[in-house]
Amino acid sequence: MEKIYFDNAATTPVKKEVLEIMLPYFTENFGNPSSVYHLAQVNKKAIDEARETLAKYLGANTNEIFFTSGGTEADNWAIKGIAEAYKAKGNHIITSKIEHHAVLHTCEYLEKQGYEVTYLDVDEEGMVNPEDVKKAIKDSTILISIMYANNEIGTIMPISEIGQIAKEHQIIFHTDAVQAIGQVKIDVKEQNIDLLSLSAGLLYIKRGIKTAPFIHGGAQERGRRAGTENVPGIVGLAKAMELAYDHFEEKIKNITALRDELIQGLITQIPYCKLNGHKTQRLSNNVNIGVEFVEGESLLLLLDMNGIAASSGSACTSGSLDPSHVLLALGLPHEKAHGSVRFTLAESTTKEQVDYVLEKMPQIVQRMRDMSPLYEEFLKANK
Amino acid sequence: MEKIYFDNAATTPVKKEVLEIMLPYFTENFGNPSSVYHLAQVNKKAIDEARETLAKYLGANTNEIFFTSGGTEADNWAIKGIAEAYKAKGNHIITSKIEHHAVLHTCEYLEKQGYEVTYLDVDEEGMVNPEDVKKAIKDSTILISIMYANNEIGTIMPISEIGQIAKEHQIIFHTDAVQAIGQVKIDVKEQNIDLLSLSAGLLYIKRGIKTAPFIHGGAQERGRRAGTENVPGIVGLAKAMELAYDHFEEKIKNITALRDELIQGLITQIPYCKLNGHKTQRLSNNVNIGVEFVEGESLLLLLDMNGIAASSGSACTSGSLDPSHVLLALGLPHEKAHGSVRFTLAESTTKEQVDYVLEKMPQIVQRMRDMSPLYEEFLKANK
Amino acid sequence: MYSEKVMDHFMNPRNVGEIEEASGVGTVGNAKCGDIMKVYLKIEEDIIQDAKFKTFGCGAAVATSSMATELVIGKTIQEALHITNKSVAEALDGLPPVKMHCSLLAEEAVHAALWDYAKKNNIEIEGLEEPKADVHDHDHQEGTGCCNG
Amino acid sequence: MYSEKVMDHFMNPRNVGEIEEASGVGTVGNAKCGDIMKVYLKIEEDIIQDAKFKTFGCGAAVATSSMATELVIGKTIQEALHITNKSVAEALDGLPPVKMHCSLLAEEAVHAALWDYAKKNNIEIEGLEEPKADVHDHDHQEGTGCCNG
Ligand SMILES: Cc1ncc(COP(=O)(O)O)c(C=O)c1O
Ligand SMILES: Cc1ncc(COP(=O)(O)O)c(C=O)c1O
Repeated sequence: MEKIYFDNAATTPVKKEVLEIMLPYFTENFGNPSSVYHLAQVNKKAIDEARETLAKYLGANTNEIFFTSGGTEADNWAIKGIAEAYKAKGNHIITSKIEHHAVLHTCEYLEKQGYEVTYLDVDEEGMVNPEDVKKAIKDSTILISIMYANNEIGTIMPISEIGQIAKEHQIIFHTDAVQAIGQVKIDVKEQNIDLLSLSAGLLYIKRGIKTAPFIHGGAQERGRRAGTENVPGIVGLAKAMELAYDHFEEKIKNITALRDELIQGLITQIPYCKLNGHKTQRLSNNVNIGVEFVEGESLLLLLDMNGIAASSGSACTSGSLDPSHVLLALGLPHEKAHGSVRFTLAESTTKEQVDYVLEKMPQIVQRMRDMSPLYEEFLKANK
Repeated sequence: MEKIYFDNAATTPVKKEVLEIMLPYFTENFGNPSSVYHLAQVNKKAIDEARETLAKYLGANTNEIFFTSGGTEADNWAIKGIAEAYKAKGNHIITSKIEHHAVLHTCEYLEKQGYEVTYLDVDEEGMVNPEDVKKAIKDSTILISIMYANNEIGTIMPISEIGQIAKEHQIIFHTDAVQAIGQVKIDVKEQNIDLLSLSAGLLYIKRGIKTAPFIHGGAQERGRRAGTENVPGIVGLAKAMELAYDHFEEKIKNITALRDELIQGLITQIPYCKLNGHKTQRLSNNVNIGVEFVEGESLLLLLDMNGIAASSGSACTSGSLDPSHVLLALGLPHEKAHGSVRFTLAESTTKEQVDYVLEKMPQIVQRMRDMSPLYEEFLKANK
Repeated sequence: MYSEKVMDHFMNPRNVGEIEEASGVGTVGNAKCGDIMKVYLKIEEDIIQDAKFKTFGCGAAVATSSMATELVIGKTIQEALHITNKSVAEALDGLPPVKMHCSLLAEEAVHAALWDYAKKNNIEIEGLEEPKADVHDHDHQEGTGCCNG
Repeated sequence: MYSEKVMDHFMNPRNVGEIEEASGVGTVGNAKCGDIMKVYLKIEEDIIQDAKFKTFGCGAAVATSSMATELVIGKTIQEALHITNKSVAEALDGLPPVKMHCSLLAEEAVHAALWDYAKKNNIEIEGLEEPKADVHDHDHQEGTGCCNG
């Protein structure tokens, strides 16, 4: 049986070209980049070049790029770092209800420390309204943190508009772009983004923005983020970025077509099922479908048995078994939130794979509904 | 010219066996370990097994092992996490003057937050006196953090004695074992260690010890450390641990012999030069020599020109150009602290390499002294 | 994550369906938790002749429903009453700790069906208490029988 | 980290040594900073005939000493006075930002040697101020000419 991986938003295989470029930094080029000898300089140069590449794709300057251990750390640093550095100015933070837990739990932590956080509602397609951002601003507001695109439902936020509002009110604007990168074109200067987090991991900090250090220790990353650099990871990230934006328009067109085919196929073939998230302002690789009367984990297990790896909500929370906070924020009742499934496509996704899912999903859903007491009730009530 | 790498305490090449075991987790086994599908379970199992291996070598239980992005994060988490979790109990922390900056700067940060920190002196061989630890304990003491072995001078601390004192006074004991691991046998239970940091990165937290989360977000690491797991890194760490403790006694005997040969050779052949750190309670791979009248960076550059990669003080601080806080804590005057050089050996180090260093070092030092105004003054004064 | 036995009962659940004119029917769990179990029992002469279920829930919920129905078929009411969540979980070669609640749900569903049978027949079953939770009644308390939360 | 020119002057420093009966000698920097530069000048008829140095310091300190002595040889006192730290750094194809202080040290060392020459000969050199820092006098102020700190 063919294995189809449709959870590329959770993790994705490292491309051959990326791994190849990383390998020497495990074995030959292992000198600590902070040292003076030649071997170390090779690594330092590799980091500098990676920084340049990454800066270029973000529209940033190299000295605005800081490497972290991942998206979660970048989010923690951005939010806690600003909260601490600007606490004399105010204690109010604006974010949304559908942020990743790396942002939400950090904000909740700050609430316990005496900060005030406004969690903006989103509309039923998962969109933050820039007007709501504007209305939430107070004198004490020091930070607006709105994700670039949501990891579960793929909705792309009106980042430029929010950036404009932040600029007009002179409030620092952070965006978690972990899911957006490689799928949309980002320009931090044009979009008035002051801080931006990437997975794998990177934090852009605009020149002039103060941030309290988050990880204290050695003088790496110009004294702002301590810890021996993960050279292979950094080099790999830059290469991955290059590949992502190579033939960008063409790739996005292809994957968007496959995405829409999958969405269309599912919602026409399966009754009582609908697309979660926005129809067009949507990541080109994201399909999130709410299927009534079935439960998500069972659905995923059955998909897996059929060789299809998908996810329900975000992978990071599957340990907690709670229904997705994102789907609840869209206004979905619990049973529908539980019955949602996310397929995230990759560049390598084929039409055959999409067709295979379209063949299997209706059967699996029918099988589950046949044993669902909710479906039984529904049928009886609608007889 | 042969290249000799004598900075293994800073970073060390990844062993072939380790890289081989990591590789599949970049490409084939890429499923997010938190997901339900089969591919993810492969990764989950790999992490679980790594956790078991690592727990075994530390004398810990698997549920006491938490993966981090590195030693610096582990130190930050341990110290900030305890400070926050136990602040109702007290605000006093005991550490030493020769800790790594990951510990020191974290403690300095906490001082700004209202904590009180005692930085214990060390003797001229870099040893913390357990009696000093005992004397420093107050009612408000919530944490003792003393490194297992120092990264610059290799001195191995009386960890078991300090652990005993901590236990008797019911104070939590953290040790930074980044440099010690693989070089000494560690047993957290026998040695009464409550938290232990490893590079690459791991934090052992004894069952029952509360720690505030440091990186907030997803539910990874049983809800205590958020962020997508670095599966290749984790798998590699476990393998490296296994290799380090394979034929342990024999390897330690060999490397200790080479270390002592290098120390002996240097201090007999080069006048006005002495060993920094303890003679016997010393990491088997560490040689740190204070050379009078010469400056460290120049020495390193000349060594590098001769194909020898060494370091002065810790690599992590070389960005800052300050003389090493560790050497200053031993009582060395600034000029001697500046003129110290560290050679850290590896399992692969050969007698030929040691001999080569012994051939080159005296020439290099002589050359530097010939252009040193301090040496000129010294000679004139002693004519 | 799941044992082979759990996966087997999930993939090939025994006794899925309804029993027309069942002697007793019990539904427990609720949609908020993400798990609802409905158990149908056919009881004759104090013996459970047949059992069927329908379940909306995770893999563990489906497997425990399947196993619980298997275990009760052919048992007397009193014997069925003594089939605890533990015995269901054990019969499945164990469940992941976060999923142990699911087995409680299966136990409760059987009890609820027995309660329904007792009510219908106006009898009292020794040792049987009124079911704590029902999908139509009220929200589950936190941590009790909530499979997905 | 260093340019090729810096590395060349570090590996093959020009003018290392002492000048016996020098016209002027200047020492700047201090051990705390990790950098001490001593410059010897031989001055005849207002022209710097020869310059030598000894330096305890980092690669940049050695290279700037070497370059500074190269630059002043053959110059008049006034010309030498106008050789700034910037011109030394430029002549070396630049220095890493953290090392720019070192070039300041080289400028100061030349000035100190000229000051010594002026004092010995009881003359005044226009535009020359008393050297700010000397190894025997006092600690360097933070951030001024401290090469390694
Ligand atoms: C939107 C978003 N932010 C942050 C993160 C956290 O990134 P990481 O797991 O790399 O730390 C994720 C991870 O999936 C994400 O999707
Ligand atoms: C004793 C000690 N602690 C902590 C660290 C920090 O570890 P990392 O750089 O892996 O974060 C080091 C690094 O060299 C170290 O030597």
